[in-house]
Amino acid sequence: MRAFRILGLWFGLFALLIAPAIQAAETSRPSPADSLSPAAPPAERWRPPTALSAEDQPNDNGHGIVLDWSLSADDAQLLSYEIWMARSAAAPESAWALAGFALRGSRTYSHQNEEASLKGKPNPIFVPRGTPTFFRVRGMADDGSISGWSDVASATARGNWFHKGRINVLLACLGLAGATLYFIRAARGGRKLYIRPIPGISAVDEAIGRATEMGRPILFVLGTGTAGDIATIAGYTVLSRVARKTAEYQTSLLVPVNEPVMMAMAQETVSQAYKQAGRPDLYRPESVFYISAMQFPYVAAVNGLMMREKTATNFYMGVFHAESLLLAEAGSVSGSIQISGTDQLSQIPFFVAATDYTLIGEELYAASAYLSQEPVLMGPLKAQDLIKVVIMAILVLGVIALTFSLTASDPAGIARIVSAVVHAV
Amino acid sequence: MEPTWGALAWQGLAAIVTLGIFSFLAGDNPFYKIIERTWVGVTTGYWLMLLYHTSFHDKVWVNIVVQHKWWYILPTFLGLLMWLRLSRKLAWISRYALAFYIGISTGIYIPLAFKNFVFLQLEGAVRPISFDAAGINFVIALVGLTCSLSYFFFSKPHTGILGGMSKAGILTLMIGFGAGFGLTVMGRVALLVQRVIFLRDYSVNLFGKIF
Amino acid sequence: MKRQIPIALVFVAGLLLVIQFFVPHPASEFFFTFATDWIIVIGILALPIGIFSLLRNTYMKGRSDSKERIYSIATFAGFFLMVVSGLPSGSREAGSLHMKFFQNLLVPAQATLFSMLAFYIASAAYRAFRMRTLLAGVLLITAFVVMLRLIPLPEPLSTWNSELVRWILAVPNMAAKRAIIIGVALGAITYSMKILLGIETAYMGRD
Amino acid sequence: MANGARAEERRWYDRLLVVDRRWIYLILALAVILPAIVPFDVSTGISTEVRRVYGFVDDLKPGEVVHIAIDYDPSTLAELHPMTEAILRQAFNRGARLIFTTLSQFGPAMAEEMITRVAAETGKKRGVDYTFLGYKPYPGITILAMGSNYRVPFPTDYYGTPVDSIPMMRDIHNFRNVKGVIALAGGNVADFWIQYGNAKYGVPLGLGVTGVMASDYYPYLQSGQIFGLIPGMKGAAEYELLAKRQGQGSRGMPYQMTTHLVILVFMVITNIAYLAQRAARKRAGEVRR
Repeated sequence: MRAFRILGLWFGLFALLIAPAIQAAETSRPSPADSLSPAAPPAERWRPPTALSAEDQPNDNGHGIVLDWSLSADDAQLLSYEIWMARSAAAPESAWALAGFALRGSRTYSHQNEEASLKGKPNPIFVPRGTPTFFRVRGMADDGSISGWSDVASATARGNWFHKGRINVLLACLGLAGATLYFIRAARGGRKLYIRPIPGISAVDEAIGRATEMGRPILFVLGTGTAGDIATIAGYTVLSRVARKTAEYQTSLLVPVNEPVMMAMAQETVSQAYKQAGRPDLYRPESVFYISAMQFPYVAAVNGLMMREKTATNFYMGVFHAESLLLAEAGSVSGSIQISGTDQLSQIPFFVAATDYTLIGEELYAASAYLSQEPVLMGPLKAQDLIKVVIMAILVLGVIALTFSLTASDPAGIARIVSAVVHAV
Repeated sequence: MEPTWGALAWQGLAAIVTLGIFSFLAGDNPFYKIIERTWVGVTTGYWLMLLYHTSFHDKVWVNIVVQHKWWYILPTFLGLLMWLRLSRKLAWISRYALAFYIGISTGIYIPLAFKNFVFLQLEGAVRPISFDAAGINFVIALVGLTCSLSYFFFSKPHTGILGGMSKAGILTLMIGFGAGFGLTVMGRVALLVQRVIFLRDYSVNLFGKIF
Repeated sequence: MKRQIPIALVFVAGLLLVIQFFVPHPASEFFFTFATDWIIVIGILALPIGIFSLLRNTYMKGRSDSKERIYSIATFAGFFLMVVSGLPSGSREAGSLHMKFFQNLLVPAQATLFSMLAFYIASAAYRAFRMRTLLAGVLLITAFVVMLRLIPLPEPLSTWNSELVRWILAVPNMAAKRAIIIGVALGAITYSMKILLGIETAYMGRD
Repeated sequence: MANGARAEERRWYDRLLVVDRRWIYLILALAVILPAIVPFDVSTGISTEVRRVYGFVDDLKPGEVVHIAIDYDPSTLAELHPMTEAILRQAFNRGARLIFTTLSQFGPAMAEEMITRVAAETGKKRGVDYTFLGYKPYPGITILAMGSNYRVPFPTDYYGTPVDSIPMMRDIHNFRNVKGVIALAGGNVADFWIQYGNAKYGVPLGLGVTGVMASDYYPYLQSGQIFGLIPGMKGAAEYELLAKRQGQGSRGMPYQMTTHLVILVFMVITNIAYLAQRAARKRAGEVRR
C-alpha cells in the first residue's frame, strides 16, 4: 500500500540524489547479449546432457518455460550447465543467447523473461507469449572446457487463468470468510460472545471526560500511512467513537491529517458521528484539516499544535513511522493523556514506552468490536481466533512431525537431545 | 577548497533551519514557529510541483492525451468528484471515489497478507528440532511464538492455561520491544552527530571566510 | 443511494482484486495495474482540496489573530515560492532555485527533526523505564542489556553481554516479531473482510 | 501519586522523578558535543570474528589476490563505508592485488569513488594493483558465473576495458585464483555469497554487514561457512583499532559511547529514585496503619 506514497516522494528524491549513480550503473552494464559470451571458443571435452524437454511454465503470465534434462555422463567433472535459447531450431550460431546457468547435478531450469526489448534493442532472452522458443543445454567445467550440445527442445509460453501455487491462500481466504459469516450469523441468532477487555480502549471514555473537565481540546492523529491502509481505516473507527463522545460532551476535536483522501474520509467519519450523537450543528468541517503530505513537516506542525492548543488527550491510531516517538514525547511535554495504537512493528516499542496506553498490533483491529459490543462486529473476532488456533496447531504439529520424520532415520537423535538437555542444565 | 559567499549563504539557511528546529527542545517559541510554518508552506509547494511534474504528468496527461488510453478518464473523473467536498451539499458524491479507493486497497491487501505475512512466517517457523543448543533455542522461540499468539486471543477470558500462556506471551513481547528500543539508539545518535558536525563545519567555514 | 451504492462498490472492487491475485494471466495483470492507477490518480486529484484546506485555515488564522499574521504570511510565502520556482520544466534539475530550497531548507529541516529522536529516546528512557511492574522491568532490562553493547566493559563481561544480546535478538525477539506479524495480518485481514462485507463503515458514516 | 505529593517536603527522589526534561536534553547534548571538543578513543574489546577478518588480510603476501565485493548502496553507507575503507587500506598496504565488484544497483558510483580515493592515497594503479569490474544484476547468477570465470559476467571492467587486456587479470580466471572473498553487504546479497560462493565453490568468505543484520549471520560463523564477520559501525571501529588507523568507525564510537552511557545512567538513576520513593511510601503507609 505504501508503494503509492513512495511513488511520489521517493521517486523524486531518488531521481535527484541518486540519478548519477543509476546512470553510472547503466552505462557500466553492457547488454546481456555481449556480456554473457565467453572470450575464446573453449575446448569441447565432455559428454552432453541428454533428453532435453521444454514445457510452458505453469502459474504465470506467459513468459516462462521450464526445461528438464538428464545429466551428462560426465556430470561429476562439470561445474554447471549453460542454458541457451533462440527463436528457431535452425538459428545460426550467432543468434543463440545464453539464458542462464544451472549448477552441476541439477536436472531442471525455469527461464522467465518479460522484457521484449532492452534499451531499444530486442532482448535475445525474452520469452514471447504464443510463439515457440527453442532451447539447448551444455555442460561447462571450471577450466572453461565444455560438453557437446544437447538436442534442441522447444515450447510455447502461455498465460494461465489460475495460479495453482496459491491454492493455500485461496483456501485460507475462503476458510476465514466462511468462519466470519458463520459467527456473524451465530451472533445475530443470539449466541453470547465474549470479548476480553483491551486496556487502551477502556480508557477512551475516561480520557475524553478528562479533556471535557479541563476544557481543552482532543487531538486525533491518524498517522502517516495512506487513506487505504487497513490500520488507518481501523483508526477511523476509533475516531468515530471519539467524535460521538466529543459531540455529546461538546468538547472540541482536532484531526490534522497528512493526506487529502484521508481528510475526506475523516470528515465523513466525524460528520456522521456528530449526526448520530444528535448534534450535527456542532460539527465544523475545519476540525479535520490537512497539513502536509510529507512526514516530518506534518510532525513539526502537529507538535506545535499540541503545545499551542494544550490538548488534554492525544490519540494516535493508524500507521506510524519514525514520528511515533516525536509525537508521543511532545505530547507528554504538554501534559496530555495519550492513547496509541499501530500495526507497525518497529514503532510499537516507542509507543509502549512513551504513551499511557498502547494497542499492540492486532488489538487496534479488535478495538472496533470492543467499542461497539455489537454481535456483528464480535463474530469476526471469533473467526480470527479460530484461525489463530489453526495456526498454532500447524506450528506445533508441523514441528513435531518434521522432527519425528528425521529421527526415524536417525535413532541416535533421541539420545543426543537428552544429553544436550542434560548438558545445558 | 574555499566556499563561495553564495554557497555559504545557502548553507546559512540550512544552519538557521537546523537551529530553529532544535530550539523546540527548549519549548515552543517564535523562532521554531516561523521555521515550522515556512517549512509547511515550502513542502506543500514542493509536493504539489513534484506530483504535478511526475504523477499527474505520467498517470493522467500521458495516458489520456499522449497515449489515448481513454479508459483513464474514469479514475480522473472520480478524482475530480473529490472536489465536490468543497460544497457542503454535494460532498456525499465524493463517497463514490472513496468507495473505489477503499475497495481496491482492501482487495489487494487480503490475499497478499495471507501469503506474505501468514504463510511465509509459518514456513520460517516450522523446522525440525535439531539435537543441540540451536535446537533448544528453537524450542524456546517456538514456545515464545505460540504464547505471544495466545496473548492476542480476544474471544476467551485470559484465565487458566490461556491466562498463563498469554502472560508468558506478553513477557516475550516485552523482551522484543526492549530489544527494538535498544537497537534503534545507535542509528538515531548517528543522525544527531551528523547534524552537530554540519553545524560545526559550517561555523568553521563561515568564520574562516570572515577572518 | 448516498451510502448503499458506495458500500456495494467497495464490495465489488474489493472482490475483483481478491480474485485478481489468483489469476496470473496478462489480462489480470493489466487489470491490476489499472486498478492501482485508480488509487494514484484519485490521490493526485484530491491534493488540491488538501491544499485548499491548508491555505484556508492559514488565512483564517492570520485574519482573526494579529499575532498569527506573520506566521501565516510565512506559510503563504513558502508555498508560492516553491510553486513559482517549480513551474518551469527544468526546475527539477540540481542547481535550480527550486532544488536549492529543497536542498537547504527541506532536507536539513527533515534531518534535524529526525535527529531529535536521540533526545526523545533519552527522555522516554528516563520517564518510562521504571520498574513499576514485572513487564516494565523486563522491557527496561532488555533495553539496558542491548544498549550496554556499545559501552566498553572489562572481559569477560563484554563477551557475555554480546552473547546475550545475540541470543535475545535471535530467540525471544524473533518469536515476538513473528507473533506480531501474524497477529497483525490476521487482524487486518478479518478487518478487511468486514470492510468488504459492509459491516465496518465508519469511514462512510455508519458506526 | 497523591500521597507523595502531600508530603511537606519534597525529597531528592521526588525531585528526580519529575525533573524538567530540558535537563535531560541538555545532558544528552553535552554528551554529543563532548567528543567533538575533547577527542578520545574508545577502547572497545575486539571480538574474534572481527580479528579473524583482520588476520586474513594481514596474512596476505604481496601479489596475492583478494576479491572485495562492495554490495551495498548509499542507504547503508554510514555503517558499511568505514569498514570497507579500513579493509582496502590494509590490503593495499600489504601489497595485495584486489578485484572489486558490486552487486547492488545503486552501488557503482559510490564504490568507484571510494576505490579510486583509497588507491590514490596508497599509490596503487588501476589494472596493475586493482580492477573494478562494476555492477551486474541478479546476484545469484552473477556469483555462479564468476565462479566459473570472471569473464562470463564481466567481459569488460567498469570503464569498458576488456578484462583480457587488463594486466593483473591475465592469470585470474575464477575463485580458484583468489585467496578469498570479503563481501560487504547491506542486504541479502550476503546470503548469495554464502550459498553460491562458499557452499558451491568453497571460496573462503568473510562478511561485513550492518548492525541489525549481524545476528542473522552468526550461525554461519559457527558452521565455518564464513571465516569472519564485521558487524556494523562497532565492528568497523574494532577493525580500525586492529589496523591502528583511526577512521570513521572509531571516530563515531565516542559519540555512541557517551550517548549510550548517558541514557543508561538515566535509566539507573530514575529506577533508584523510583524504588526509593516506593520504599518511602510503603514505610509511610505502614506507620499510618
